[in-house]
Amino acid sequence: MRTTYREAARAALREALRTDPRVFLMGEDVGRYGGAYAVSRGLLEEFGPDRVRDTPLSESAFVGAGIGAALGGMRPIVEVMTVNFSLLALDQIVNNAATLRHMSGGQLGVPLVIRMATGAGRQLAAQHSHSLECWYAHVPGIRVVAPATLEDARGMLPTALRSPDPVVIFEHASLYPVEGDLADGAGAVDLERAVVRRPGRDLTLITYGGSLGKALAAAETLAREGVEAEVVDLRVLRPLDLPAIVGSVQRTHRAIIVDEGWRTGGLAGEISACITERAFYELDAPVERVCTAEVPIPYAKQLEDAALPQVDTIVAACRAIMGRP
Amino acid sequence: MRTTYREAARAALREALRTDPRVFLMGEDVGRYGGAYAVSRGLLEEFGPDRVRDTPLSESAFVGAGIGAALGGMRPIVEVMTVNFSLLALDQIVNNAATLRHMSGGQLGVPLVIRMATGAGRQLAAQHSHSLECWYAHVPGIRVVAPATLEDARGMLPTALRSPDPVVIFEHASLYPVEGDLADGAGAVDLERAVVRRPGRDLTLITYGGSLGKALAAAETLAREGVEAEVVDLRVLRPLDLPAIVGSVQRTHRAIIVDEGWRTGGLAGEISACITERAFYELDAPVERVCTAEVPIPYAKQLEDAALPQVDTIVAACRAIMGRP
Amino acid sequence: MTSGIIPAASPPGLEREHGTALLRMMLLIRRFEEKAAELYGAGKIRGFLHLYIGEEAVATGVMQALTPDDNIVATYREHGHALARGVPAGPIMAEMFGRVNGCSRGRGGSMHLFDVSRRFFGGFAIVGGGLPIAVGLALADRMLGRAAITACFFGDGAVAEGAFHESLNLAALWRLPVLFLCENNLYAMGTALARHQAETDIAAKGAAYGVPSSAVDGMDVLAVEAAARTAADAVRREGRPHLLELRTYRFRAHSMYDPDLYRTRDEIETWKRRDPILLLQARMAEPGMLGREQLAALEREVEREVADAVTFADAGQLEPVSELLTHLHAAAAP
Amino acid sequence: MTSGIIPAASPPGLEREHGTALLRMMLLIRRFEEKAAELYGAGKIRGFLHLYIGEEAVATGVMQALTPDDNIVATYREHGHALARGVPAGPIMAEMFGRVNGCSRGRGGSMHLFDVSRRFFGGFAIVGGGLPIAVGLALADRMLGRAAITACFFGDGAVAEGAFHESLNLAALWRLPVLFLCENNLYAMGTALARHQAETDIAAKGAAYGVPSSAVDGMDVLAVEAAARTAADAVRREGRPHLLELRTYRFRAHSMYDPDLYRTRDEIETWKRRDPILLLQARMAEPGMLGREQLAALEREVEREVADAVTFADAGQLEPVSELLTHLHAAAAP
Ligand SMILES: Cc1ncc(C[n+]2csc(CCOP(=O)(O)OP(=O)(O)O)c2C)c(N)n1
Ligand SMILES: Cc1ncc(C[n+]2csc(CCOP(=O)(O)OP(=O)(O)O)c2C)c(N)n1
Ligand SMILES: [Mg+2]
Ligand SMILES: [Mg+2]
Repeated sequence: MRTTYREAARAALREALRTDPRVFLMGEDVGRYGGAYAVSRGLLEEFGPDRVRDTPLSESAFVGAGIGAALGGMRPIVEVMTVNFSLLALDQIVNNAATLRHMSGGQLGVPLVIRMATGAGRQLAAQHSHSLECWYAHVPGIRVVAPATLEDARGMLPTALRSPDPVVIFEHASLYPVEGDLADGAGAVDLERAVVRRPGRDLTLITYGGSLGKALAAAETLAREGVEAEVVDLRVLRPLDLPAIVGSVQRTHRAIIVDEGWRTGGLAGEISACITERAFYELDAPVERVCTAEVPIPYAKQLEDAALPQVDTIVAACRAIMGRP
Repeated sequence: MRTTYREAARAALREALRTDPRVFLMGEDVGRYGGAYAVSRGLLEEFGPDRVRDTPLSESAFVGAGIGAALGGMRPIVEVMTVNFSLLALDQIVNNAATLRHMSGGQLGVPLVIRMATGAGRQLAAQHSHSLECWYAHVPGIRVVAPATLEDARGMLPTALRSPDPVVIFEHASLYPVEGDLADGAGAVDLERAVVRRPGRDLTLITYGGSLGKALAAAETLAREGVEAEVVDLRVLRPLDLPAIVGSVQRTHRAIIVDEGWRTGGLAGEISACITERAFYELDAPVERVCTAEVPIPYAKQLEDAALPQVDTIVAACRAIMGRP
Repeated sequence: MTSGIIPAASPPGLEREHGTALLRMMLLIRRFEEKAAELYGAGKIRGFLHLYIGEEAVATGVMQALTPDDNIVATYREHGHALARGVPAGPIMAEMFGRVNGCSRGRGGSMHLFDVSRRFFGGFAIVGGGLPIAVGLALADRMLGRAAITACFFGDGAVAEGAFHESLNLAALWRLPVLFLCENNLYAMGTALARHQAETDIAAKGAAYGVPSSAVDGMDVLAVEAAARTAADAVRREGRPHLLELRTYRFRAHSMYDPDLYRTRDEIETWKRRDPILLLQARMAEPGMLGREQLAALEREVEREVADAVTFADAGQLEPVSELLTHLHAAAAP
Repeated sequence: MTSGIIPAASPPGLEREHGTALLRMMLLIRRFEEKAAELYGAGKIRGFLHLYIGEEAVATGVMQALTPDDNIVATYREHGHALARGVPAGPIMAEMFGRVNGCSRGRGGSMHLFDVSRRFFGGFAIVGGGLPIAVGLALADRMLGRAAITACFFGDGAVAEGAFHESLNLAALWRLPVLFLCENNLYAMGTALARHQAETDIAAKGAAYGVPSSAVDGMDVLAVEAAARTAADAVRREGRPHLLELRTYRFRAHSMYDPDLYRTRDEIETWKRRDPILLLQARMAEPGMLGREQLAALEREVEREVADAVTFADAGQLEPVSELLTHLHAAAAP
């Protein structure tokens, strides 16, 4: 079936609302407006205002209310419009959602799904272009996933809703209009494994979310030069699927991580460290990173483009690690 | 002069308030209460309620007000009682303090100093034991420092106050009662360089803040076994002093990072990645990390102790990297 | 919608049995905490310890208005709430000892008491952090068609946090059955109410959200009970929130770290004359209520209960460190 | 303290010159934004673009009450505020083109206009994020003994954020000269006021902080000016905050991405009959004020100004990418 990432995400929401009466969706403008990215368009009409809830601009309260509702037996899907605004709810996520089970000695559980759009690339400037997946991936007690494909946009939500613990889903805003084919019976997928999206023998490109397409495009370019890059889609940012990541690097002996987050203290450094710890003696070159420049994302297109990982910067990094001019 | 870390920090505050009329201190309970950790005790009496301001429990508003006051020509020192509560102010720090200069094309500046206590180890349980320095160190536009010694507790603040841009100072709560000698004329120190606190030829222990003492203690133990560990105190968490870090590793060829933050996505991974990128061919072993277990910090002492880096776990990691039993 | 304080005069029909139960509970909280303070000094209890001494009438009175199906959300100063809700003293003390028989298996300590069987949802130590949780619990009840209400305790200091504002608005907007209970003890740590609130009439703040509000003398357990019943009934009946301000005072320092430099002896002594236990004892001293003997017996009973709690706690095991990661996630992950 | 709306009847003594200036400014904002929308369609402007069309009377009226020393804090919907403050149209347009001659050197775009020479402090795009900044600016003024006030614009949606609550309390508690200006256009994106506020009388919320409040018809620029003058004078005189609600409506969608499915054509058309420009034109049509000819001349003048702004913007250079990191920190670090 020809469809889009947006529609795949919507299909997942619709199925969840249809099949589990405990599921409801809440967030800013998920109802009448149809979702800031039109993901939930039509759901209010189909499921009514009790199950598709527009919230006030109160990120802390409605994320916290999602946690409370999960404690109370519901299966809330909370949409935080974008990761940028999620900073206002971070206390609830870090100090409540992530801690309550452990801190209560196993008495409580928070089966909550939080969805949010992330990423830059649309000239939205410094306050609307964050990629802070790494911060969430730092927090024990939550699972963090980043669907980069239509299958995952369709299939990660149902699995997340079966989790007894909080799951945060990052959807890169640039992916929503992406078109592709989705199998008719497409449904739940695992929230465990990284996946090789393109096999290759010469080096491993590790990435996720909105950067997967850039990494695949870079691999195409490199293939024309005789360099075969393997592209690994992390899919799950916490916990990392280290066997899959390291397994690929053990085959290729070279790794580059492509991450739209700022370089210092981002996820790329973590993955680099993990690879080195586990495959040091199998590396033919130090692990490299292609990340976002350390600057608030500027509005002007040429500046934003220069700040973000791009196909050509990925290609250049690959050439360098291969010792090519 | 015999004194404590707490008194050194207070002396720095007092000097700042005395010498610059634009400086003021604000935060929860910095005044009448004397500061949650008694750092500011006596300052209200000395400088009055205009310059030592007790705030309501409104982290977002008073940190934001600090930013605004800095824009307006003051030199505010904002105390966020602990990093745990700083999550409520993170939006202001990330989206305003860190961005305004760049986003305004250089028109604005935010000469703001934010101080906060950090760290675990006092059985305060999951919500009061965070070490989230790494999150701040991820953000372009701010400088992040962690005084681990009396000299730095005394000397980092005056330098921070001379910065035209925001500086975040992390004081590990376990350090406040630490006693030591401070030179009579002790004053401003740089906010640039990592420092070797103990020279050694066999391996480099890289750490900062509350873990420095543990690393030094581990080095003593190792010295008795004939292993000479060099201990590097990062001091500045953003921007990292990579020449100093890498320089030490180039001498010792082995590195272990000790960090009270959770392992995945923490500062230790970043430093590991940076070392590998710069000194891959000079490493005799992969860079290792001794971090906090990935769990909300539990209250019970034996569990908390088991979760945090300890002298013996550092020693064990050092022995392992040296290939000793 | 008015914030006039409910007259402290207690309702007429106080029964001996009920009065005794209230007194017993307040005494239990008092003695339990006195013991906890002592054991803190002895190093048996560590971390933060926030005593409720002086405020016992609040939790004790409010709990009378709640059913077993109702939810409770409390703060880090919650020993009294846990006890008044019926959580046994032993597991609470054991929790503070960090033992595996503690009500949070030793992982939470004094600030994080949980007892899901009693719908005691903790134990929130980020000021204001419990309010959104309470809204969510009430939302779940409403969506699941349960008749329960959620009682949410917080301090005057929490009123300044954005979470207060957002939560009251959300609860009112969605007409959720939350009973917001502001324990106004006049201080947020060392910061007096008038130095953290521009408008010190807390109950008056309900109007900004169309939330009906009331205030009550929090030192008079009978008044508290009456006010809580009225408010809880309204929440149940109308299915919308209510803000009840309980005017009280803590007799001890904020926590065991607090040198208490910001209040005068005088102020504290004045409030101690309105000790909620003394006030109820006076009332119970009326003929036919509670004699000296009976009071002494009650005291002995409570002391035994506290002693038993210590014994229970002392007998508890330490969680083996191999269990450090247990309960991070549910046993069966997706 | 009352939130009664100031009668829409405009003050009697409207002078020709002043009326013309107000009309000119509203026309400038209108034409400027119409052009911006057109250029957005042409791909010259990118990112988010939030039009102020329909709300021009608010910024235009309020700015009359401010002096050059006063500070302004605005939102992402701030072209009108920047223009009304006197920021030239050229650098604003250039900013939206992402050019180096833009008022933020192309780094900010439509949502982040700055002009420190006019104490125009931006351009805050996290809803509610500007309020604490305004409190801080006012604090600095107070501590430095400056007589200025800080005007802080925000939407009705921002009222639900914790930042609103915390900021009003702090400003009132510390008696800081902040003029809080709520541009109530009845919607936060697609969410109508009554679906995000339990109490829809925004001005009434000042009482929770002891902040004097008022509300005004935000479509009548003369009424806005009068109300803003009264409020600003009070802030200056009493040195404490005031909350002024400006009841207005946006004629266009929330942003260029918004399909505007949540309002009826009818509702929009009804409001358009109260177009602030038409209202003032009607008033100015009185004999001796502004003739047809003069109005047409005004229109031409404004159109030329907008065209010049486009020319200015088009002539601007792109910041070389080698300058990406410039202005991350001040040139001289510590
Ligand atoms: C968000 C946050 N900020 C600061 C603290 C530190 N702190 C703990 S209790 C407290 C005072 C709270 O006062 P109040 O709400 O009146 O409750 P009380 O302690 O008087 O019962 C403070 C400042 C915290 N726990 N959370
Ligand atoms: C904290 C935060 N949450 C969500 C958004 C997305 N958003 C941008 S504008 C807006 C609506 C704001 O409405 P209002 O305050 O009434 O201002 P208006 O746009 O009507 O002028 C929303 C939800 C944001 N920018 N910031
Ligand atoms: Mg209090
Ligand atoms: Mg609006």
